[in-house]
Amino acid sequence: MSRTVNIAGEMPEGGPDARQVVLAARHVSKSYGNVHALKGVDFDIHRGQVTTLFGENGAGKSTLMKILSGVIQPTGGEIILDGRPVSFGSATEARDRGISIIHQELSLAPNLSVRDNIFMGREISGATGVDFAEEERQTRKLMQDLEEDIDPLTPVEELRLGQQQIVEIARALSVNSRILIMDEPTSALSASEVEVLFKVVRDLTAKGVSIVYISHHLEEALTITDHAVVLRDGTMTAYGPRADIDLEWIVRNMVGDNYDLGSPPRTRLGHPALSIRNLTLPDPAGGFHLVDGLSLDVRAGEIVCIYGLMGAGRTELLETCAGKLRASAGEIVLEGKEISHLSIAERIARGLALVPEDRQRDGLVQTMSVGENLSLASIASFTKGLFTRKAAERTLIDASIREVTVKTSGPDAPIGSLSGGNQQKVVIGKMLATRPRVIMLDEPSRGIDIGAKAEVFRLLAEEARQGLAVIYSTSEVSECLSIAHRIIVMHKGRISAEFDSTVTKERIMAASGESVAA
Amino acid sequence: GLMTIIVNDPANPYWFTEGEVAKATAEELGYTANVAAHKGDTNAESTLIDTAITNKSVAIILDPANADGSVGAVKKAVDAGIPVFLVNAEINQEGLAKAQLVSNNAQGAALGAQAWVEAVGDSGKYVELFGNPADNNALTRSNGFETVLTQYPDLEKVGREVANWDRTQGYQKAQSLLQANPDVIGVISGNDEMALGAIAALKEAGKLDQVKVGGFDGSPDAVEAVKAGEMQYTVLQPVAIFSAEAVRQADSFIKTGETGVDTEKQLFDCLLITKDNADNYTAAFVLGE
Amino acid sequence: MRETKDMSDTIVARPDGRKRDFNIGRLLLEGRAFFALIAIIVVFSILSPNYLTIGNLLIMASHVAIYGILAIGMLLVILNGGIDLSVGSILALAGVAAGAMMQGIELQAMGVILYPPVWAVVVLTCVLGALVGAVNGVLVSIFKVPAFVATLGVMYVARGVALLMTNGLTYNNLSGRPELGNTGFDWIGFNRIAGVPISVIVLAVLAILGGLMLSRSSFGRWLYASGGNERAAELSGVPTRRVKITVYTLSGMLSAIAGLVLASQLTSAGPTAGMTYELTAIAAVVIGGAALTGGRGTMRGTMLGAFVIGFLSDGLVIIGVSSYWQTVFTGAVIVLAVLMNSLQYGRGGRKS
Amino acid sequence: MRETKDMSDTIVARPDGRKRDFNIGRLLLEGRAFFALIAIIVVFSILSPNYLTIGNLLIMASHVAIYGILAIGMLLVILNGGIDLSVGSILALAGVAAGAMMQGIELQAMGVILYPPVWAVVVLTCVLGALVGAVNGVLVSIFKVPAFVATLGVMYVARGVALLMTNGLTYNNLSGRPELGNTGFDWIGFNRIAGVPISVIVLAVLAILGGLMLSRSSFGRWLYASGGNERAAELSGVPTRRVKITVYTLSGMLSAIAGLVLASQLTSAGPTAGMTYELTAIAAVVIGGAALTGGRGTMRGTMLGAFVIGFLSDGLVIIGVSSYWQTVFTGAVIVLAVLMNSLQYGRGGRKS
Ligand SMILES: Nc1ncnc2c1ncn2[C@@H]1O[C@H](COP(=O)(O)OP(=O)(O)OP(=O)(O)O)[C@@H](O)[C@H]1O
Ligand SMILES: Nc1ncnc2c1ncn2[C@@H]1O[C@H](COP(=O)(O)OP(=O)(O)OP(=O)(O)O)[C@@H](O)[C@H]1O
Ligand SMILES: [Mg+2]
Ligand SMILES: [Mg+2]
Repeated sequence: MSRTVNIAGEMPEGGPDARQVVLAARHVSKSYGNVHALKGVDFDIHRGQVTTLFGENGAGKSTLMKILSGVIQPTGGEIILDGRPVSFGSATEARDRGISIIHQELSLAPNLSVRDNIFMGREISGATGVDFAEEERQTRKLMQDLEEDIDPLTPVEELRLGQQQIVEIARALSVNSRILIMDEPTSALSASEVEVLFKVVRDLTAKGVSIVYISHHLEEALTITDHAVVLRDGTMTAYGPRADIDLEWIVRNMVGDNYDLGSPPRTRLGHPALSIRNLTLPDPAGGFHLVDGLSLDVRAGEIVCIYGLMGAGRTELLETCAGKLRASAGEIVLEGKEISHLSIAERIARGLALVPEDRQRDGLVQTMSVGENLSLASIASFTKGLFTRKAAERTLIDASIREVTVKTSGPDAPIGSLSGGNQQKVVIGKMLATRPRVIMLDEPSRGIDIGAKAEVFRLLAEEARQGLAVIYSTSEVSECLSIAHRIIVMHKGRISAEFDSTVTKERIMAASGESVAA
Repeated sequence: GLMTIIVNDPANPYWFTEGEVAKATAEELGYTANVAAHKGDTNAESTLIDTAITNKSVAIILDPANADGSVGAVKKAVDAGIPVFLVNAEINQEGLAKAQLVSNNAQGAALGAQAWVEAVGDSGKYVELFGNPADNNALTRSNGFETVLTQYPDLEKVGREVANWDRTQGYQKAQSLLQANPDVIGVISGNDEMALGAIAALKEAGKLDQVKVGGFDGSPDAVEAVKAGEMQYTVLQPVAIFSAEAVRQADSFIKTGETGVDTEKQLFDCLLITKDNADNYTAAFVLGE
Repeated sequence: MRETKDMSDTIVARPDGRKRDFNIGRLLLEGRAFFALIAIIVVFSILSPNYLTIGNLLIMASHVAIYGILAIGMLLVILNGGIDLSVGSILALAGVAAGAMMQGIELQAMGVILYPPVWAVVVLTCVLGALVGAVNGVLVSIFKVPAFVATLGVMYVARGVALLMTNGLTYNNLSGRPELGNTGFDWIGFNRIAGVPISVIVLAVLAILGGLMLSRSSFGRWLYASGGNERAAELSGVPTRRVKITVYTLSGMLSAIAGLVLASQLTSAGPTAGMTYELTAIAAVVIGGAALTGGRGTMRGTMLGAFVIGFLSDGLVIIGVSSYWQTVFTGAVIVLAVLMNSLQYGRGGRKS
Repeated sequence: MRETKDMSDTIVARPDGRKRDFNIGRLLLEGRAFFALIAIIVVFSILSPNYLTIGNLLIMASHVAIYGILAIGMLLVILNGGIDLSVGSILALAGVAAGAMMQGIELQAMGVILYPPVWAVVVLTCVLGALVGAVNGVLVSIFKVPAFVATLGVMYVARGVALLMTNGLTYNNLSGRPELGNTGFDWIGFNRIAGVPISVIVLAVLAILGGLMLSRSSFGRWLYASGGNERAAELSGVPTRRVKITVYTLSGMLSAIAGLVLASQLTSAGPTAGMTYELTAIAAVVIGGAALTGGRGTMRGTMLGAFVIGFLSDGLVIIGVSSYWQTVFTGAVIVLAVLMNSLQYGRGGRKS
């Protein structure tokens, strides 16, 4: 399998040998205490091709990628680069050997500018210290390649999540590595950005760069993959070249079952649960309004999807409703009562819950256990008098873990020990546990696998049947179609179109201002 | 037995001498001795008294942290049956300690102020550096200066700054005072450390020959400065004498039940050190005949 | 720093591959302050026969009480991700205020002097401490002044006010007079119940209440959550601003209580009391295993930390170490105790 | 503390609908320390004719030099997300060490006394400071002791060692003797170049060097990056550990330089110098707009902060305010200056 190849000098031109394996994992395993994240995995990366890694949450995808890129060290097995066993002491070492990675969780310094983040640790030296002009020039070039209008001097903390992800991608691209690992690079991007990224990926592979791609957006991933590998419970369960695989194959191998996300549930629509009237939220930096005189009614039992491009203002709309941002005008009426003046806590108590977009920053308390995170929003429900009731809390936590299928070693495990998707499930479970009347989910499917998504959809449908109103923001059109009774398209802070569930993908995308090429 | 000696802060040569002399005397008389420091904190002082009680000390030699604040601590030791001998500073309650041996700050201040007037002359502007206001001696000395200096109507005090007995603060405050009052002719200081700070400030400003400085304590550094002509005089507190004496009275009390002295409060007169007698300064805080 | 922590939660390499011997391992390691304490007691008992006696242990405990009470408040603030440098100054201000009240409050308008009874003095002093603490809280939570700076400023101001109130002098007569009906102030400092000094009992009661609050009440949960990730806590319905103001208020109130205990132990109250006690209190909390970044720490650990410091410094005095060496040892032990602590986090702590 | 910042960045209501006047607005706001300084100068100039004179400004600047040099090191440490409480102790230790060397180093084995020339004393003292700083760095970066505690411990130990070295005494004679070839120590404290005190020139040179390092060198970028998100910086190949050790080492070295400057100003070196200077240095850095959470702050701001504090406290002396009121004012101004600063972050920051 692993032939010895010439690793000296420049990468050989693509040619007869183009299919050779550049980087391979052999029987790699990784354990955390008695959690075995990887159990002897074999994995090949082919020169100039895209290898896609599929697997449910917690399957070990990120763990494997971190091992291949030197971020963590395996507990067993070996890594073979160009036919020779290697071991990387650090990510920098791996980078120096031509391997770079886009992490699932963003790793940027928020206080630094885009330029500084991209060249952090690899400064271009000039005569008088760092050559800022040259770095800026290269940054501009990268942004052009990615078709993003981001000023190299903007501090990263002023960027939206999606833009931050672009910066993360740009940084990995700027290294000019020959192996590029992308661990869910598109979770915060919308279709048009994904399209640009794929174009870049094709350019790279044409130049002989090898790509590993991980995504839970299966259809999207299928469009660029050359090889698919499925990981399940820390072992490789299936492999196939592009020609042999399709969506059904992936899902079957991933979760053992074939999930159909199905179609919107039949529910009885009740009274208006949440009414938004002329809501306006100005941009603190000036310019247009982030939410611009928007009105929307959601009825009990209804599931409304909000689709929009990155930066359409969905997050701001939902955060304003939740009380995190204060609107400059307009009213928010919950179950017939105006709530604009209430605090976040009071709104939650009245049954309005928000699942935030950025789980690391807004969703999880990293110092707490899985259980404490799950019960955080419903403390009142298990507090009697002055004290919390342990037993009642435990019941609530166990129920949540079951409902959203969190894969964890137990409620006392630290939240950081969960895989990205499972952390996302905890955030969803936490807000569902408050038994809301209206729940707003901001891109909740970010990073969760298809099985879990189906589970969440089933749960939402179930609750909707009992009168829960759901507002669901997403960047994936297919998600809209399989859950929503009504689809709202947002564009520049306003509703640009409204559809019922029979609409086609193309019409939604057109209304969002997206090129239909996607 | 164990004699516990509690001084203020041995990082200052004055209190360092106080502790060392007491310790040496106690050891000479056949006691073991512990020297501890409360650094001006009444709570630390109280803790040290508790420890002395725990250690079953036969006597406590204490430099009290605060005239009012130390009463409770002394009472505690007395209640535990340990005789307490105060040195260097008083407490505002009599009948608790077996003896209070202090230098006569008022007399010393008057002595210093007199010498200061002689050096500076009887007309002009001057400034004063004041010690830590929580310490009684700061006020006693300041009042002592005041009593003498107000007799000279042409001497005008244009500034008084708290420099907390500290040299760096004395330096910086003196510099600021000099800026505010460029025409001063003298600095009178509550202790030597602050005076030495002022001297450094004057040296830096090149004004040392126009502005005269007087100190208080009689520390070795100050005596050096007096010899060098940088400081006009310093008032020697006989700390070496009274701390040795306190230990002897404690010894006498332990052996005979009497301190051998009638009064509880015993004042030890301060001595003036000027260029004339500075050579008689034989050891730290000791002025030979 | 947020990101630092987040990342380490998720990306950190753990090359040890340690077995999941959690419970025993953790128990042993959590006890590090406990071991430090045992080590201190053993060493000093060998060096001095007077150290390990009931009497001395109680006396030392009553010394610990002051720092311990401050450390309880400090723990709350640190759990919240803040810091409170003003505790020593509030302690002094509270003592002085209590002293002033014991001397009588002169109502000039009416030409009378009020002598509030001791319970009223205690209550009013606690209220004063709480108010000053609340100022910290408001500065930090509403005006977003970094805790270090807000409390540094309040530290100076409170100290200055205490000095101004008394003109630098110390109130000496806190016993009150029977005919004025305000006796009993010394009781806290001097009396004992079943042989245990009242100050130690006060510490124990406060520590137990605080511990219960942290571990069992919803407020405790809010506190840990908002210290761990304030944004997430707020979005989960935790009233983070109220929590913040509350912890600083409580810290101020506890400082006032410490001031009262100290004043009654010394039967005097001076404006320079409590200088640099904030460092001791912080050290106790950190030795007890709390993280200055917030969200981690326990009451038990903090109490152990306070006892480590107190028993160490008293022990050094008892065996008669020179005060210079005391300084050196104190520093070394603080670092050593926390070194053990860090080894724990370095290894056991969270895993990614 | 951490969350404070985040929260103010994002959750704060921004009802202003402010135009994108970023650059001007930012400029004005960044100048808050500058405005505080102007305000201080104006007020005191009105209150005293002696305040705004070249002579006094230079004297005040030479006072600022001490805090300013400490604050440069503190800025580096704070940018890295740490804190250094040991600067005052290192200052004292350095002064004492220099004093000891000026008195001659006795080599007992050979029975000779070495009198190193002044330049050698200066270099050796800086090396000593750097070594003590490196101890901080190693404790923090390798043993993962929280910076607050590591430097607190070193603060005690260094102070204790300084006291032990001199037995509490002060070295008084630092002028050296011509026949020994070690004169010139006073030069830093006493001489002037073109009328400017050497200490001010030293401060200016160090600040400019430091500023260039921060803004132009890769090390500066590494420092900001590892203070902003250490994990991310590490994954990007920033040698975070080396950066950390370096900043503490530099802080120690700068403290030693401050100690030399102070000793030569006073022509004496005592072991109790520099107590509580760490708080002043931290306050200068924070008034200058740096965030204690790391990653944010500038050299210019820090210098302004140091001047605000120095010019304020000297001004209060010059107009003759009582020392108690000085305490109160200092606290109030620190809070006010930072309040302005916080308002800046509250507005400009990131949106999510
Ligand atoms: N820092 C900023 N500067 C300028 N405009 C901004 C900034 N942040 C957000 N915006 C604008 O605010 C609008 C809403 O952005 P936001 O990211 O909240 O929308 P969204 O639909 O939730 O996007 P996403 O898909 O990223 O969740 C966008 O039009 C964007 O251009
Ligand atoms: N530091 C850690 N400590 C303990 N367990 C860990 C740690 N990191 C990962 N795990 C466990 O390893 C397993 C694999 O995690 P990994 O992050 O590789 O999953 P993933 O396939 O990337 O999932 P996702 O799609 O959700 O990102 C999970 O069960 C997770 O709980
Ligand atoms: Mg993953
Ligand atoms: Mg969004």
